[in-house]
Amino acid sequence: MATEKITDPRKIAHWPGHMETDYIYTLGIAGEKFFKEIKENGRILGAKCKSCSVVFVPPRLYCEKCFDKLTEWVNVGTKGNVHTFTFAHVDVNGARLKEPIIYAFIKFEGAAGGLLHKLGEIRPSEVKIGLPVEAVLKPQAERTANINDIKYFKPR
Amino acid sequence: MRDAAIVGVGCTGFESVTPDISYKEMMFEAATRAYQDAGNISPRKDIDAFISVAEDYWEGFSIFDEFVPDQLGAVLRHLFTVSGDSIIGLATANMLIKTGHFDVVAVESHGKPSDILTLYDVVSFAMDPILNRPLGGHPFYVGGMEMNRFLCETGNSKEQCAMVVAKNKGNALANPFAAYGADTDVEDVLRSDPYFYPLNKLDISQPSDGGVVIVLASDEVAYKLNDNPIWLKGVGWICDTPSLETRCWSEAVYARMAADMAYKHAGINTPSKEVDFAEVDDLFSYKELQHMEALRLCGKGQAGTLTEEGVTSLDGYLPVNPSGGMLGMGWPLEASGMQRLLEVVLQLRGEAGSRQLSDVEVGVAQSWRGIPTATGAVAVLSNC
Amino acid sequence: MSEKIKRFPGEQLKGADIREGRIPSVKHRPNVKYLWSTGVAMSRFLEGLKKGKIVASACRKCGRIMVPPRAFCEQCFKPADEYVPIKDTGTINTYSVSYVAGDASRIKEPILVAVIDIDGASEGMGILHLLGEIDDWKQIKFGMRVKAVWKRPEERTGSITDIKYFAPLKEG
Amino acid sequence: MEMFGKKRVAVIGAGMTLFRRNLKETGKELAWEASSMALDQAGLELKDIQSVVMGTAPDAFDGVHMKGEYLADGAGSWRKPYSRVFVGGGTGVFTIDAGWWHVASGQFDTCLVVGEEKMSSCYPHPAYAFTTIFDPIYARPLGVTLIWIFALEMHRYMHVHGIKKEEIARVSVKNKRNALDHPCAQLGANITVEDVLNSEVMCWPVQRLDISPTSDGAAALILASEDVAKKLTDNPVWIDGVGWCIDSTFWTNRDLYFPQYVQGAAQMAYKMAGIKNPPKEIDVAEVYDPFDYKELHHMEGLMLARKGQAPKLTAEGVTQRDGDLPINPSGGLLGVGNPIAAAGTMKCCEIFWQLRGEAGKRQVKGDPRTGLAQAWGDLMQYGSVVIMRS
Repeated sequence: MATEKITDPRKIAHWPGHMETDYIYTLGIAGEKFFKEIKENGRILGAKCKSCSVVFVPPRLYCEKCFDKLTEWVNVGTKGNVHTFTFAHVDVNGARLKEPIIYAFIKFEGAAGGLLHKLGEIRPSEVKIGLPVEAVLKPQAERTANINDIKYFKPR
Repeated sequence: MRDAAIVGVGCTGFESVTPDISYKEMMFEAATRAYQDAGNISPRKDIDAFISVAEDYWEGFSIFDEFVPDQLGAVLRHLFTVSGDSIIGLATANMLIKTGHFDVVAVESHGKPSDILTLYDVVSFAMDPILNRPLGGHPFYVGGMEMNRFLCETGNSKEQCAMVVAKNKGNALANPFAAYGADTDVEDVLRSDPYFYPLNKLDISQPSDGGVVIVLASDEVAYKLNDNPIWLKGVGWICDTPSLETRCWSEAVYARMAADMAYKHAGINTPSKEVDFAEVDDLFSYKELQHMEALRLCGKGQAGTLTEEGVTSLDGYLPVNPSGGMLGMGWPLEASGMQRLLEVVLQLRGEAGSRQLSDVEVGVAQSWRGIPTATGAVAVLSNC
Repeated sequence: MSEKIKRFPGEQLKGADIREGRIPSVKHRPNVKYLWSTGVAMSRFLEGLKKGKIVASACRKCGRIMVPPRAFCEQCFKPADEYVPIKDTGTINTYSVSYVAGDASRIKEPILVAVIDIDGASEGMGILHLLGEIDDWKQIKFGMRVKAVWKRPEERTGSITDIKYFAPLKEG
Repeated sequence: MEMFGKKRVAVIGAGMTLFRRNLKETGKELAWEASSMALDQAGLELKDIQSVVMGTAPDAFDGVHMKGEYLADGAGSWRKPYSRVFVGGGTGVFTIDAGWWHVASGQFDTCLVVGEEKMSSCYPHPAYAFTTIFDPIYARPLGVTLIWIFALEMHRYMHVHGIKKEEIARVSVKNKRNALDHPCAQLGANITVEDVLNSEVMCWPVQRLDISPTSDGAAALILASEDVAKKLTDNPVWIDGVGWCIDSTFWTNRDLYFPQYVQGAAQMAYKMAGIKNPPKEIDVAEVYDPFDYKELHHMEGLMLARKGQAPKLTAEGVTQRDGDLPINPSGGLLGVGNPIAAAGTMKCCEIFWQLRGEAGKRQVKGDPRTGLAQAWGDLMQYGSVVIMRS
């Protein structure tokens, strides 16, 4: 241990800094196909691993379980069910939100996995695990091949 | 080769802020204490390898490894960084010793979250940049979602989670290293502000600054350095999928598999009977229950009931987080696992002061790397 | 094996296509800000700079005078608690001439950079700083004597930049 | 023999992606491509892999905090013991050292070792990530960037030994030419010493053609215990020595002309491998060369050349592929490219291929039996070394 310590609180000092710069992430081989399909055709795709008999949503280039390359793409539709959800009452700085954001994990029938997203057109008291929902997409002209091309999921 | 043993521990204690010392001075303090504890060894000649566990964005550096060697006494010696949880650092030290080329290895871990102005932005920077991060928000919403599904599938209750908070903050009152000891009850927790349903404000650990260094030694030298070595009987670490989209939202698969790995090495078949006490990750209150079940300290859906019955209290037959856990000691980032391990060592040595458990021989320490990971580690320790 | 591999994966894109949005991507600028505690040793250093002094720390065991100062001696692994002002003159240990900024963009007037062994510190104890008042960088020499050029006292904030740069020492 | 701990460790497979600027694949996908290629080469499936080690350098390149976690599934770590080691630029070679202890400890029979970097995510230039490798209080306010400190080191090295720039430029010429034979290379080229000397001055004495490029890419290796390796292959390559060493954070407090930390790492590895006379016993080496002078500097640190003598060996052609001590037959970072951690792992792949006699047009003469790969990192303070034998 240091033998000298600061004992005068006025001598305590700090130094500011940051690690901020811009990032541009390419969507990758599988991601680009997935998001282009949402953007252009409003379809949510999964990718099937033949060895594991699993359809991954979102689709991926490879099966994380067996490492096979995934080449078979399937349309899983835009309808799913709420697997779990939360109401976020605070923002990233801890400030309280006027209205909670409802985050949910949406599972699609016949697929492993699903999408993390928000719920809309619903009151918090109506949200339940198992609730049937469907994706609400932005108008095609506003889509940019981004997860936010889906505005939210709403009850169906 | 027989088991390696922990022959030295050093800790600075944990505080909500540490404005008077730099991270280097914090590390120097923990290291000095640990080397002293390990028979006053000199890092300049007696330690064969050094491991630091750290992540760049927790520190505000690219390549934090650069800033580690001097204050550990590791200049021109064999040091490296594991970007992982501190129990993974311990597992790494154990492997080094088992190669037969290293007798004494030091593992350093610290957290100084008070140096970070935007802690939760840093956490959200760990989320998948394409699939998750564009959704924005406070990243701990993921914990709320997991808690919701966990309670739904296991039948554990929000009240039982609140009991964990009351127990751990109470235990922390007896722990001089703890930053967040408090006399709280279940009602306080349930009435605290809702954050990420079903998580309330008091269900969530707050960050804390502090460092822990341990010294691990081979069986050949352990007794030379410490009369009371604490044996590392088994250690396991597992990464489940990093993808929020394909992981299990109810069970802590990483903890179950890491525990199975550690128990196998330790020869433990029935952990609920053979483990005397456990220190588990409780970044969120429900995590203690979820991790107890994953560690097979009880059956699925039973952790809440055991908590309610007082089984996991200091005077119960299976105390969990006698230190106060992270809810009581605070969340020191990658040092969280070592914070757990430290308590297990102190308890097994009989040095836990007024919170000392009686007749303990086998303790388990478990860690989780936090949101958004599904990575965790488990260590089984024994004093005989 | 290498010779047996027929195809090596990897699909190259054009940088301009990414930057200009012709290829879909996600853009993000993280909000990651820090306020590091300067601690015992660095607080002493910064306090000294504000007063126009370079402060070193000394190890009682090996006797080294260390700059930048630290609260411990990394060689002896002992606390170093003696803080001593050293000189603001020194010798160029090595130098370079940079036409490149941090973001890899090019600059016209080169930045002159050096490691300067500071007088009064133990041998070879240098600090990184800039050189100034040099018309042609070809005049810089290894072993050249230099002296700190300080900001005016009222401009100093307790920062390494309280020294504007080191300039050739006019002996005598 | 008790030489190698509990278990002797073999390399039985290797794979890598192209090294390029702006690859479309995500970091995960790059890791998967290299890993699955290495598995194929070893004749294994993912289920045969018991442990995984990831090597990847600053999170600030890929732009993901805790990127070891983010990349995990691409490296085949699903529900496996997985960890990330990180020692700056030294990471790529250190990762195989980490793989070694996973197997040598007897804890695992197999280990997948992966190096990955996707530098091109970082804008306006990957070099930004290097501006935060410095101390925020006494260095960053000066505007310091990576190239400054290498120029300072290069200059000191030149000054102490009286080395001329043209002697150093020969390294760049050799490595970029070697890279013409590497199928993954980003910057293979036939250039001359004059081209290097006439290239843009970036930070004197560093010129444009003294430097390796920024790149994206991944490389992977499969390690196995002796019993497993012998079942799978007739010609395993053994890891007989590993070494690593770190010097002080305070790089301005030491004489930069000699990399003592590389020497420390080499001594550890040589001792483990029983090597007494490195220049005689090492048949081929992949020496870390992000800048041309570093190849020379590191040859001296590795004791493959006496202090100040590496330029002479280079001038005499000793380090060419057909020389007595071929250095960087792959083309090195100067020629193949420099996706930081992946570049170090690429060097390990190259030694593996050379020792198996499978390096094709890059194969060095004779029948190399002992090879070395080395990387260097942090604030000019880290050395990592591996020694392999066929």
